[in-house]
Amino acid sequence: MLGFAQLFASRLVKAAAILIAIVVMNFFLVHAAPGDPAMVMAGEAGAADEKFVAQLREQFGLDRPLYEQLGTYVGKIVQGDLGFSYRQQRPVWDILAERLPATLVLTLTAFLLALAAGVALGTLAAVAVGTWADSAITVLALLAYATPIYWIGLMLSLLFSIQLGWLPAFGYETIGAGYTGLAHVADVAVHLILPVITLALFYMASYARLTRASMLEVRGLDFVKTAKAKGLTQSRIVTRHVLRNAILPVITVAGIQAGQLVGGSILIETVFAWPGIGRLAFEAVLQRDYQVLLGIFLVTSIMVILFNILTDILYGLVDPRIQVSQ
Amino acid sequence: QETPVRGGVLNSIVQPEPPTLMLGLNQQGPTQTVAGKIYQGLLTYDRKLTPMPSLAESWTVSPDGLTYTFKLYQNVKWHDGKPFSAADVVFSTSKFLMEVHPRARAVFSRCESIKALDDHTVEFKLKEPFPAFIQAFEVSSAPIVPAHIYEGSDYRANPANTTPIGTGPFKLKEWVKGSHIQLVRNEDYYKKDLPYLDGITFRVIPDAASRSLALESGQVQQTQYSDLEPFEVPRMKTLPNVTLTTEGYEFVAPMAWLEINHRVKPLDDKRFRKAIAYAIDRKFIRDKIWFGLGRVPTGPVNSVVKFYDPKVTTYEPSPDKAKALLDEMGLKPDAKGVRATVKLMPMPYGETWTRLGEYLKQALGKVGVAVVLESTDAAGWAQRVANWDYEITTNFLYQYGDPALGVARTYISSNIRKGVLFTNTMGYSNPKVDELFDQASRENDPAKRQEQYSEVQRILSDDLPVVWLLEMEFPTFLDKRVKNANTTAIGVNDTYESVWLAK
Amino acid sequence: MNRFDVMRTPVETAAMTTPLLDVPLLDVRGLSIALPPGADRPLAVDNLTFTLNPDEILCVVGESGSGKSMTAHAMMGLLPAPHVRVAGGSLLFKGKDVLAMPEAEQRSLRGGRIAMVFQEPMTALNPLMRVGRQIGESLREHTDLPAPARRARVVELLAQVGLPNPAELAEAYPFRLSGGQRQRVMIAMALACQPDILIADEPTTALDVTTQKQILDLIRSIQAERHMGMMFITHDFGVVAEIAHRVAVMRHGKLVEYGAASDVLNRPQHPYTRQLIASVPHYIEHRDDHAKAGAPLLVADKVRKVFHVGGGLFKKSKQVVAGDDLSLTIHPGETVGLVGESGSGKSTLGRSIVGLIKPDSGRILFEGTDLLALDRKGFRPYRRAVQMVFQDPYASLNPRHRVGDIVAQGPVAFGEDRNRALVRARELLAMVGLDGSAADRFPHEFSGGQRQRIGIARALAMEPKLLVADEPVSALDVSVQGQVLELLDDIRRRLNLAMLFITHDLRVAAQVCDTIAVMRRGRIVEMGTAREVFTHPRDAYTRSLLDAIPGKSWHIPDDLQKVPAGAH
Amino acid sequence: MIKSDFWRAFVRNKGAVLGLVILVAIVVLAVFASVFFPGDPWEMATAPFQPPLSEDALLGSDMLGRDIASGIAHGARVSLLIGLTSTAAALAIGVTLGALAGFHGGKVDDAIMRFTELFQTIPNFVLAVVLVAIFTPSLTTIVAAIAIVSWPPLARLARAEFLSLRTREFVQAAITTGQSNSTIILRQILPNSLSPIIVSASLMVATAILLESSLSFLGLGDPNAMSWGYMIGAARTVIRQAWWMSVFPGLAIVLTVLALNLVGEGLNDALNPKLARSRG
Ligand SMILES: Nc1ncnc2c1ncn2[C@@H]1O[C@H](COP(=O)(O)OP(=O)(O)OP(=O)(O)O)[C@@H](O)[C@H]1O
Ligand SMILES: Nc1ncnc2c1ncn2[C@@H]1O[C@H](COP(=O)(O)OP(=O)(O)OP(=O)(O)O)[C@@H](O)[C@H]1O
Ligand SMILES: [Mg+2]
Ligand SMILES: [Mg+2]
Repeated sequence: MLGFAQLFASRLVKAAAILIAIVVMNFFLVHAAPGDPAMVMAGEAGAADEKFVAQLREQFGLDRPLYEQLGTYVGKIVQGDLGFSYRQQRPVWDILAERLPATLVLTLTAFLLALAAGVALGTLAAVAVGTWADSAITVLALLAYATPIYWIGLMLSLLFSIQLGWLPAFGYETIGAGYTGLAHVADVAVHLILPVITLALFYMASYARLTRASMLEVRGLDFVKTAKAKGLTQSRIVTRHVLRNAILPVITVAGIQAGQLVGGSILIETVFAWPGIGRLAFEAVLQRDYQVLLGIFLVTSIMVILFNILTDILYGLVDPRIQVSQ
Repeated sequence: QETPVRGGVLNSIVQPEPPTLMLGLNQQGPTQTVAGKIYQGLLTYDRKLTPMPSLAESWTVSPDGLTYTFKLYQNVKWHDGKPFSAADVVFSTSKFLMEVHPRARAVFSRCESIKALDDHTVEFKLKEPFPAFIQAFEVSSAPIVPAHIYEGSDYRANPANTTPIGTGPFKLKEWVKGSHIQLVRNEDYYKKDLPYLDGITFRVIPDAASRSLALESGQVQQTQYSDLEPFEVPRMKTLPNVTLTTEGYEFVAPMAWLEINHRVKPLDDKRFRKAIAYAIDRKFIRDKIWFGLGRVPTGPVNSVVKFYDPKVTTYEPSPDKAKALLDEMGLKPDAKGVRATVKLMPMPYGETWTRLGEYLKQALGKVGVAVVLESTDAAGWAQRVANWDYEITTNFLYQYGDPALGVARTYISSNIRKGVLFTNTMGYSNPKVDELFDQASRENDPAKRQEQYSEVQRILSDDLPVVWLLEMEFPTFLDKRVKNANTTAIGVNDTYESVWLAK
Repeated sequence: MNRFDVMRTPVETAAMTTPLLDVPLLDVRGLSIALPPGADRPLAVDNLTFTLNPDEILCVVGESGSGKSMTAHAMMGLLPAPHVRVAGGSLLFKGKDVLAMPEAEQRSLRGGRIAMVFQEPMTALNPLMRVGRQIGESLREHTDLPAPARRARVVELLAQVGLPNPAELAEAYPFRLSGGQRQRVMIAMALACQPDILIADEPTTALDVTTQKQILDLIRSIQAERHMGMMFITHDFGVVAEIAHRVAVMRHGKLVEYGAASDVLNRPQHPYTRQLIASVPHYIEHRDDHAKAGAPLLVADKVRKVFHVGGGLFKKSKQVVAGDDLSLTIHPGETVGLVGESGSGKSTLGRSIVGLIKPDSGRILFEGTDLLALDRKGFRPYRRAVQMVFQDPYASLNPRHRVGDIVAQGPVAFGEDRNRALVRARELLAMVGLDGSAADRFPHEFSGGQRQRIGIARALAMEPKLLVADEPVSALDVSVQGQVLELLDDIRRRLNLAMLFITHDLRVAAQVCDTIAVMRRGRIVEMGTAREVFTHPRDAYTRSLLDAIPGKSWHIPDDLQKVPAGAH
Repeated sequence: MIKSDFWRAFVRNKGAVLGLVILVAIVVLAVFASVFFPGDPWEMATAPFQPPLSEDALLGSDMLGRDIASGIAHGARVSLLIGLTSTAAALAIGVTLGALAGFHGGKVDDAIMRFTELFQTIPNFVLAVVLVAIFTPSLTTIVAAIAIVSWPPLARLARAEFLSLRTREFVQAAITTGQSNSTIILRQILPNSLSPIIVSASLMVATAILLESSLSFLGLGDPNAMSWGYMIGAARTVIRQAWWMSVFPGLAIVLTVLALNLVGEGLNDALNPKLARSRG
């Protein structure tokens, strides 16, 4: 297990290095952004004069030299302070923290659904290769893969909410309904259905394709021949030998995508008015609230890193070779 | 008239969520709507912009127009129980607002002195006549803040900013960030039996579609300003449970226009600007882009603002006239039919403005003026406009009821100030216009003022420093059970002291 | 005297003494296996008929692609469905047609009554499953043993195949085991249910000679102990000679010769069998001593190379000593053989000489100049003089270039005019026995042997003085192997080339080398003339290598023996 | 020979042929957009909110009366243009870095791979959004942003190919015959690593088109370029009243991306026969 701890430690060091790089990149992106937040606020107050703008600049520290600002920025990030949204007049972290749970609920549900359904469908297709079931799954996966996810979302809500009226078209819960306890959970769950399906479809498609291809490849490997030569039943060969090996590349890709899922959720949350950080990102884009945008950028990067570490651990658990060869 | 009943909570929307409710420090639209129930100004205004009592019970103006004396209501208490007095008014207008409120600073800096004659009388002495002065006491223009809390402190950092203390009919009970702001009745309100409502709750609903749904389902009884997107309006106004009004925005009187940088050729040529005006169909903009919200403007002054005069040069859509003017300027179409190329930077304030940009590109393209659209964000836009780094942009300004407060600032050459937004950023300069605005602002005789403003409107409509596009209207939807709401020129931003809910 | 002349094959004994066994264990009748359209031929196996009796080892021999594996796979129901299928004939196991059985019954035969061991021990085990479990799976499928009993049986089986620490080993993952250990695990797995028939598809090809010998011994003793019928697939006649009772020779899917081992080995009838046997490198028929003339062409002096594998931020890298204190001389016209087991560092030395690897220390003197002291630019002139022929004829030619270009590229890189180089390339191709049109074709249009000729032509185009040949024939079939070796020998003699010949096959080394250096774990343990090394090996390791050569006691029939190259 | 083999393998895959047919149709539509739909796609051709099959607009008109069909045709140009140029840019960055890393190995490889990892850690779409938002949307910034977020997989692929090909014997042979590094990289290794790179590139065009459409959908498109994502994004708010405004451009994206994926798979089958066989 020493190897494991070392692996973990080295991953953390690497993650920290990447994070620092991202933070510095963030800073320069903020400064590459045109315009002056103080000016915007002045504009929003309905009138502006020099004095007002100067006061705001001083308040935000925008009148300091660049290196000093970088120092302050990095120092603050280290303390968990992601900066201040001039537009919302609130610390970025407060804004993000408010939105994160909704996003996590959405993405994790979608991810688990996509993984379970994708692997199941891919396995089914690989086992029934060449049959109509295989073709149907392959075609569906290809379609889901090729369709913009925000468009699927729009079409699903057009069908299930606007035409059929079965499911809520947007939102996280029924506003003002004041549900508590189980009723609240059920309410959120109903609102979750469309966004989760939409977000899951694309990823499900890629896992299904990957699982199928990987299964077909593994199926041709020598040890599967060995298993057959032992007279094992088909189902045991598939589950114990083929699937277990075929799942390795799926884990790798899923690990990469789990982090990227948050990016995909920008679109879904926009379509379904889901009050998560994806939606926040959209609002921040519209208002060009760079502080918030970059905060999201940092937080999502951290999530990618966390998922990568998690994947590595999972991979290490599944594949005994990792601990040694690493 | 029905008899009002007491009780009930009005639900409304606040969007976006205001950063603070301390109205003196922040005057964004949502802050005004909520804090207008907590704080009060000395006056409010009816639909015709005639002053009406608020904290001031009565007032007099000296015949020379230099002295304004306000008599305040008795028995007014701050929400913390401390008595309100003339000293609060003096502190607010002569110190607090002068420090933090740019619009109030512009007005009160015209005062020679501001004095409390007694505990309930305040006297403002002006350096020179400024008849628009009486229009400047509405709650967002001059909110009265408690001196006992702010005097001598760093206003912006005062801890009391999170727990606003006003004199208004409602007090802040709870503010759950991201969810709602709950106001409750001020039991100590100085007007007997008022307010009628037990409270007002403002819900934070960031998503536009959810907001219309909330109104549709009766979860909220009022929406205002940009809560609903223009495209939702035609559908929503057919709902049985709500009424639509576009009144109540007379005080702000927004006017949208095509802002043109006169430092760039050929935009400096008024024939070119006229050609632009002829190329554009403003009715189309009103009907198809704003879905019928707003009025087609005639000239520089919004028709609800004082001294508005419709007898000016107007520009009916006529591509032929536009082409003729361009021909006259010697701008002949090239092989692709292009006479000139201009850059247009639509205001980055949402989809409607984007659509407007697309429309303008198309309409101008038809007469041979090729438009390159430039995409910016709010900060970039503000900076580029303020620093004159643009060719054409769309913009809108509030006119605040009086040309001296909200119109002149756009056209007078003394207000060409680089780096400051909402000034004469076009760089337009006409000595006659400067003179007329200056005279009118100091003229006590309303008839003479009207003459001067009429003349300046005629000159401007011919010089066409900007191309006016739309007298904007905001939709206010009210549930039919809500009575007595939105009755003044400041509409939903007013105190709502006499609003009541039918059972 | 050959032992096959005196020994009766067990099957003959059985047939005579036990008339009960008139039904053979396995009876293959007219078996045909169809390949999908577009394959190199319509039938992988064409009308194959043979029998296998209990307590008999049947060796199936034949070149690559002759259909040996297909036959075995058909018996195990392992044909790659659906595109490869049995097109006709029957496979009778104890009189019952396997092909006509329902799937469930076939499955109970598979692994239960008929078991199989595969060629590639590295890939034949599931990398994610402990080896004990993999063996246990077989028991679980075919017996009613409860789990603890299965576990005990697994350990017992592992002990039987000679693995140390069987209880511990059962808990190991395959990647921790060496190739030989894995092959033992495979055998244990095959034996788990005490099968009647064991099919072994080239089970030793991927192993080193010494390991090969151990595995062969193991298989033979287990077969004898349990009286199993065994079908042993191989292409190595040495192995056949070592273990076979009966031999079936296949070519292009057809059975060309079938009979008792003694007959086939000593009196081959079919021309193809005769050709195969004639190509077998003869053991010990080394050539005469080479007269070393003049100054040495190449001197390797105390060359050392250590590879650092893995390693990172927190990990020390592992060190692999691939070469240590390696010293060697090659005289003009001399062929030095470098032999040793896999991983002993043969290629590392070869590559160091041609400049593909930079050793850590030592000197490599070519005509007195230390090549290792030279920088990139300084080394360039010597590139022409030292050339290399690679092992894999498929990988050593750029598939996207025409053969003419491939041969001409070297000289062009040294400033030769392209057209002149192309003309010369054609001459060289003719010299290595390829016709004129070869230059305009792409490598994939040639067979393995032809490609190796192209590789030789490429090396010769540089007009080298020393040729390093790294296992130039080990990827080729025996018959082709012989031809390429002859070509090399011919060229060597005509151009008076010196050659460093790397091989793991002592029989090949014996045939072509004047001097032999034996390597083990990065060191040269013995170096001497071929005669000395083969007749009086000084090092114990050399002796064990020689000892491990399969089929030593078998002498190729005299009429098929060729005069060894270089022997006068 | 090699070519005809390629075609035979490609044509064997029915999906690939279908994809190619669709793709050709879309390319024709894009190239001749101004012939089929003369004039500007931004032009108000008819009354706003016309449903499909109305007189002046086969696929209906949008909220400003612009012809949806014309928008789709001209949008095809933008989509294909952005897809191709950003892929080309990503290829240039990715293959160069990957080739250098794979060929040189050691420290160079280490440095390049750390850099690549950084870009792989940042969520693609978020980075693209941030870049375009900050550097203001235009065709150039969009192409650059897409290229910046899409090169890492190409670099990894190229590196893997170069790493494995570098040790292949024909490359070693090229070294022993004294060929220069640049000759070896360009003449020996690159042509042999091209197949998987071409396959990836064809799929990347599809991804780039999706990415562009997503950016436009969020309002981060070039305001002067009519694109499919823009059309859907702009129509999103009126989807209750006018489904056709978002449905047709969406179908255009689906068809294009699907076609590219099918062609990509066909290429994969034809260029990497080993994988094709395992597909069964
Ligand atoms: N999966 C497959 N699909 C199609 N053809 C195949 C397949 N496997 C083998 N073949 C073909 O079947 C023929 C017989 O192959 P087989 O594997 O039985 O040869 P072999 O004698 O075992 O050769 P080797 O010594 O190389 O293992 C060859 O022509 C080969 O090309
Ligand atoms: N590039 C390399 N990096 C790390 N280790 C290497 C490298 N090349 C060879 N080795 C290691 O050096 C040792 C000697 O390898 P070498 O290839 O010289 O052996 P060989 O005798 O040629 O074996 P074979 O018969 O299998 O070709 C082996 O343990 C091998 O794993
Ligand atoms: Mg075989
Ligand atoms: Mg080697």
